[in-house]
Amino acid sequence: MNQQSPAAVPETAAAQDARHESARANGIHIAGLTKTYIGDEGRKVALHDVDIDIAEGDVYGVIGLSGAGKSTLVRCINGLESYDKGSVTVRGHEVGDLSKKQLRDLRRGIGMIFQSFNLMPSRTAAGNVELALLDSDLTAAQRATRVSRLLDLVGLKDKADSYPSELSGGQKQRVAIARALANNPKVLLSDEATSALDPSTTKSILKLLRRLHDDLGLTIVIITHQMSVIKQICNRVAVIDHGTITEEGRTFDVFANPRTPLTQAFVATTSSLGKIDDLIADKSPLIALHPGQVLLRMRYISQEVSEALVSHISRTFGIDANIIVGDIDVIDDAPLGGLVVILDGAADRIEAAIDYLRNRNIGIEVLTA
Amino acid sequence: MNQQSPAAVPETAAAQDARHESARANGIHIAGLTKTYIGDEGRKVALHDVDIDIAEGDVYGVIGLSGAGKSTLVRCINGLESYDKGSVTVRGHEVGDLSKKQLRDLRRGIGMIFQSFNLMPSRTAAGNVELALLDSDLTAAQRATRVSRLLDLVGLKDKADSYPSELSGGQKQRVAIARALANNPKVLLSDEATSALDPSTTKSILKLLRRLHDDLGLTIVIITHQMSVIKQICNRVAVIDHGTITEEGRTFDVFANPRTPLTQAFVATTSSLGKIDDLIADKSPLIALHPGQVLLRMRYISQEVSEALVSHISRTFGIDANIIVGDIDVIDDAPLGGLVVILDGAADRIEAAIDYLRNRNIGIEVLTA
Amino acid sequence: MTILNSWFPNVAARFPEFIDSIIQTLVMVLVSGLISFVLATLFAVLLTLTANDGLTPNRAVFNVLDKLVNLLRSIPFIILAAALVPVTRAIAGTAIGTRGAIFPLVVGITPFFTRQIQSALAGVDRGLIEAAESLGMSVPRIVRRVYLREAVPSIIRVSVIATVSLIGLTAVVGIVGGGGLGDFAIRYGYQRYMLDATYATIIVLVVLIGIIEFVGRQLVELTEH
Amino acid sequence: MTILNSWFPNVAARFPEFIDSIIQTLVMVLVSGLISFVLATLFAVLLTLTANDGLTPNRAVFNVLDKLVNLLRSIPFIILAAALVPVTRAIAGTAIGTRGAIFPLVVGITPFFTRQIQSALAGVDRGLIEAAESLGMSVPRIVRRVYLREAVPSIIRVSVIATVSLIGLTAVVGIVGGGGLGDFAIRYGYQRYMLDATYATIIVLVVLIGIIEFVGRQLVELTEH
Amino acid sequence: RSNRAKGTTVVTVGLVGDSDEEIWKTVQQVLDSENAGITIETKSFQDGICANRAQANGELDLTAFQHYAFLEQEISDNGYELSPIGETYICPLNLYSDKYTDVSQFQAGDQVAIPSNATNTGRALKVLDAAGLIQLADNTKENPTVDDIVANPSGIDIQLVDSPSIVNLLPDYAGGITNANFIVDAGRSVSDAVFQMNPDASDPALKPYVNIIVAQTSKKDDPTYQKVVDAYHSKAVADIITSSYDGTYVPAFSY
Ligand SMILES: Nc1ncnc2c1ncn2[C@@H]1O[C@H](COP(=O)(O)OP(=O)(O)OP(=O)(O)O)[C@@H](O)[C@H]1O
Ligand SMILES: Nc1ncnc2c1ncn2[C@@H]1O[C@H](COP(=O)(O)OP(=O)(O)OP(=O)(O)O)[C@@H](O)[C@H]1O
Ligand SMILES: [Mg+2]
Ligand SMILES: [Mg+2]
Repeated sequence: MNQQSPAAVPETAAAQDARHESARANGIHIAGLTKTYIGDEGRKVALHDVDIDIAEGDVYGVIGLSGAGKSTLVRCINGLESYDKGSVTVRGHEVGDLSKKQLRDLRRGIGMIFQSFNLMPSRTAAGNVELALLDSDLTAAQRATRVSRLLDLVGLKDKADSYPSELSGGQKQRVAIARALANNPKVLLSDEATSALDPSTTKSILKLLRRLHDDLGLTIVIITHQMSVIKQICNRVAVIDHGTITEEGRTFDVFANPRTPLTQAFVATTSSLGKIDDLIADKSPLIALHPGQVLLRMRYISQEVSEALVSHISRTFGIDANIIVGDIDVIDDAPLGGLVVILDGAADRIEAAIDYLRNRNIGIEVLTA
Repeated sequence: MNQQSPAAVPETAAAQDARHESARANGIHIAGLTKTYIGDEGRKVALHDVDIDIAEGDVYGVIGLSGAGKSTLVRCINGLESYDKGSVTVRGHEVGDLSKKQLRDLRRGIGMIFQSFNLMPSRTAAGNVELALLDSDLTAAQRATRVSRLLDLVGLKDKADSYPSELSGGQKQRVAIARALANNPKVLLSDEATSALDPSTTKSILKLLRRLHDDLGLTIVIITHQMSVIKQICNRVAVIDHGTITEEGRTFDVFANPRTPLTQAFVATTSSLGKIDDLIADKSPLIALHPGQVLLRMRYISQEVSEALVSHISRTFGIDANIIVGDIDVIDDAPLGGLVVILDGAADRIEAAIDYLRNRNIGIEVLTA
Repeated sequence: MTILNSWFPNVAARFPEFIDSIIQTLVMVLVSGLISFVLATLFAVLLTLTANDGLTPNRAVFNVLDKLVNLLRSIPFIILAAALVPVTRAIAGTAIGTRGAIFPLVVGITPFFTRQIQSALAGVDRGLIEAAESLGMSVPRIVRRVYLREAVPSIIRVSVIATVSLIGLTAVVGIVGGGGLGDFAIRYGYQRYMLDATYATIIVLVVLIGIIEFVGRQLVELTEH
Repeated sequence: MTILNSWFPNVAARFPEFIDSIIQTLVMVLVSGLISFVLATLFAVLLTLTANDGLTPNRAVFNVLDKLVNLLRSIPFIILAAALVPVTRAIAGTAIGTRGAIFPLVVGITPFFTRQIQSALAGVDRGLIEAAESLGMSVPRIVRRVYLREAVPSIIRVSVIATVSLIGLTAVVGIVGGGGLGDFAIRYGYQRYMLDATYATIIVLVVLIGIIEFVGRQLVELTEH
Repeated sequence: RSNRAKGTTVVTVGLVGDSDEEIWKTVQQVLDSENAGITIETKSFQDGICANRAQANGELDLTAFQHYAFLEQEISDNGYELSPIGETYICPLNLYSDKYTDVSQFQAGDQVAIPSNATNTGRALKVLDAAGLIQLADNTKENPTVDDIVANPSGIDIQLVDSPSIVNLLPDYAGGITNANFIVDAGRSVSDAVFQMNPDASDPALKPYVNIIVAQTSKKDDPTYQKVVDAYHSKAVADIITSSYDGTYVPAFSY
């Protein structure tokens, strides 16, 4: 047994909330935000009465179906999109009320990575990054140093002199990332910044963001379709559906206890635990049960559990637990996920084992193959 | 114990190879393919001596770092890109030798989803899909029916009359998918077709592709950065690095036994098993070992293992196995992945358990926290 | 009519002629505009397709067309119009009057129009052409369904520009007796120093061009998504 | 020189005048081209910024400029040139000669040039402007670093078109005492039926325009990535 | 523009510019008063080259804008089969200046504008010759050019300019020669000239510059055309020319 409180380094929920309160003044606060597009085919409400609080230092994930309004949301944060109703305060300023000059100053502190990159075709990779630095106090030589450091960070040192048309999709995206970071922003808005990147590059970019966050207190808003990105880097996450926020909270909580069907579906896709349903539907031989066997899905649903559960029931109740699929990940320094196992043994022992697990605060579901 | 041969429905390697032989004539065969771009800054070898055999009915994944040459590779398959050397045969025709007319006929049988969508801005979603049908024998009414069926398949029924500029990134991508499928192609080339899609939509698109594959024998070439896509749908996968194929084989084999560091890194990112290294580096309290405890990584490395291993060692050797992270997925109907556990018990019993596991053909690695 | 009489006495004195010349201008612009639009589109498509990076590169066709366009653009219009008289007569039956003006106008504006449409076609994203190719579309169909169709807003924009230039040329064909507003302005305003004739002409032309630009803008808005 | 004498006897007879007129054309095109390029760029930028969907919408400025451009474009050039004589004299000190030709040429070509550059600027992807905005760039800097810079290839393309049109206009100001090749061709070729003068002029103009287009193409290739 | 009564013969007359519209209105009135059954339709051209070409091709019945010199030049250049069938008037071509009041004041280097079309260039050179500013090899030569200048005692610099522009540009030149109709239309007076050539139709030196009505040679004896010429050669027309044109034209016919 290895019963430990994970509180030593990871924040408790209470501590996190406290920090939030103090950091709130410098964060991003969205209240009652409503935004309507007026197109050829009439009006399209892209955001409806959205409330979000992002504290300074948060790494805030935004997920949702394609077309839900995620891009629109972040575009409202740096004032690229005007809004019909509501309030968007960034670092203490109401974005909609700022003068042009003030808006410019605010934007200098906000890096943005666009979903479509928006690189300048006439400038090389280095030129695109340098663009962000032209209005700084740096000398040309200092700029050049900084640009090559940034390109190095995103792994594009050798592509400094290539034009966007000569870069692959992922290379373009990395230039966009370097540009967004060039100005040492306090806030980073990232719209699908890793969608065109291979897993290794994604990982290194996320590491980079994490480091910037840890070292410089960068506040990051990440739109992504990759649940793994959320799991790896976000401390909070919002789920947006048809322009409204349907779920919001600490990443662990949302992933552990998704409330809406949409979030449940999202979480399910991140974990192979959902795959068992497909196997059942396909009548896979892998889960063909012999008489007396029970197919069981166990989920960690609270942050405090970390035990040798399978060993324990195997020994205590004298049953076999064959792990069919497993997905136990570590989020916020606590294990999250679960296992699907086939229990084999005497019926009453199985019964007892299931009861034991229920008492250990494990989510238990008996599946029928 | 639940020892079963997974061969009942999933193909054995031998059976798959046999089918390949027969389907080879109708597949895609690339031999010695070399392609050089001549840009402003000189020559850039995008592909070098690439050999790939894709049999009819394969769902063939191509993965690789950003800029590795994946897009270039598929563009050579339907003749959008000319090549310097080598041979590309598609359904029995050498692409480079075809007359324009023949190339057109070939292309009608190949659907392509572009990394950058390439939707016609002047046409609605429906119009873009219909474009693919204009040269068919269908009447206008038949076309309309087919278009709305296709849009329905990709979940865009209500966006039929929207122009691309009014669609979100993922909606555009789905229109591109519908267009590529419109002509009932025999081969589908998909360049990052799900990169802009949320997990649920991705899942439904993959299901759709899978169904088309199963029902119509569609051959699919998928470029993707999402390992989960490869795992879910591809039976074979190639890894491309700096323009050369570094690894190729059945998906299970590649994921179970990645040979090159690049592939290993890719596979690691798909599985939380790699996360343990981060936890170790971070000195996470979750894996702080008490005296006598051993941190162990177990991997399923052959397709034939499916046993109640943890139960077995717990009972047989009287030790505790606390699962820290787990990732057991089902690929090609066999479990793939593994667990990281902390073994707790008498030193000799742990020793014996590890020996037992080694003999069961389980990849074993003792980690030092 | 009283304003006309007091502000534009010379125009009032030849009001039917003024109205006639407006109609002549409209006829000339409309007819030669339509003809040269068709020709320019044809040439622009040919140039686009046969260029080095086109769908059907053909150095010979491209060079001949390209040089011909340059040749015609380099000849001052007045010289061109005079040189074309025999051809005009053979084609239109007459070299004078509104009818005789059409052919030289077409020859005069088509090269310019061709270059404009060519650049509109060049604005069509290469990726769209590739998408059409990947659907197995034939070249003529790619031209119709992608090049021309996707360039519609740009083509409208350049057509407005070309039409305005064409109006400028109609003033010069006045020389061959083509009539029209420009001719009216030159004969009375320039050659006879009747300033009111010049002003009246300018007012009508401003309104005319305003209408053309307005219609163009509306069409662009309608066709651009 | 013998070919010149036998093929172009009339040109050979007035060879210094021919060379002079070439130089005059070059000077007129160069000087008025440069001036109007600067003005047209300025106006185009103003129009782009003050338009409804621009960075600093301003209905008043936009409308005044827009209407002014239309007004000037609607006046047949020969009338415009004649009407401008007093202003030209006030500005340039004389209304004749190459010097007196510059101002009317600038007034004549700038509106057209403005529209062309305006459409080149309209071709700059909205997303690029947004990217610059998101970097907190000021409007003048966005103009310089994004609008103008990203439009360079298009601006070169339209400049070639405008320059060729400008050469056409020089033929007209020639009539009003500007000299130049067009004037040479009209006086000898058109009015005195010396066909060889026309041909010689056309040859020189074709070569000139060919050079301009060639240089333009090279520049486009150099600046387009 | 004119009432096209049924059963009348229509005669199209090509003109250059519109100065003569009053004259042709009067000719129509004369024809009407004679019940000649002829309707004149005028067609204005901006320049004479196109008008002649149109007539040579039978697209005009008559033209009335040119003088003998221009017609002859055109015939010799283009081989047109055109013939004069009646004289009309003479249009004085004088030297004007905003700068000087007398010919003697012209100095070396002074620019003098003269009409750019071929025959008027020749005629203007003769004016300069007569004014003593230059010397032509032969001042009776039909269409002298600048190459025929043998001496330039005044040292003036001769510029060829489009006729209607010359009045406008007079402030920029030391002097300019142009047709009287432009001077009158521009609101100046013919008598402002610093040097005039006596507009006497009987002066053989000026004979080439007498304006004429021209028909195609094959139809030069057409009685209808003759009736038009006769109507032109009437007192009513002569009166109009002298009264309405302020010295622009001097009738060159007797009535
Ligand atoms: N300019 C526009 N005119 C009309 N409708 C628009 C416009 N831009 C976006 N929309 C609509 O607004 C909704 C939200 O768009 P948005 O781009 O914010 O979605 P998203 O959540 O970013 O989607 P994705 O994940 O696919 O990028 C979509 O339904 C889209 O169709
Ligand atoms: N037109 C071009 N000119 C020069 N180099 C090019 C061109 N197109 C691509 N390349 C280069 O060729 C290489 C392969 O490009 P490709 O687009 O095939 O990469 P990819 O594997 O699809 O990358 P990604 O995953 O980022 O889309 C890249 O290094 C890229 O920089
Ligand atoms: Mg988006
Ligand atoms: Mg790619």
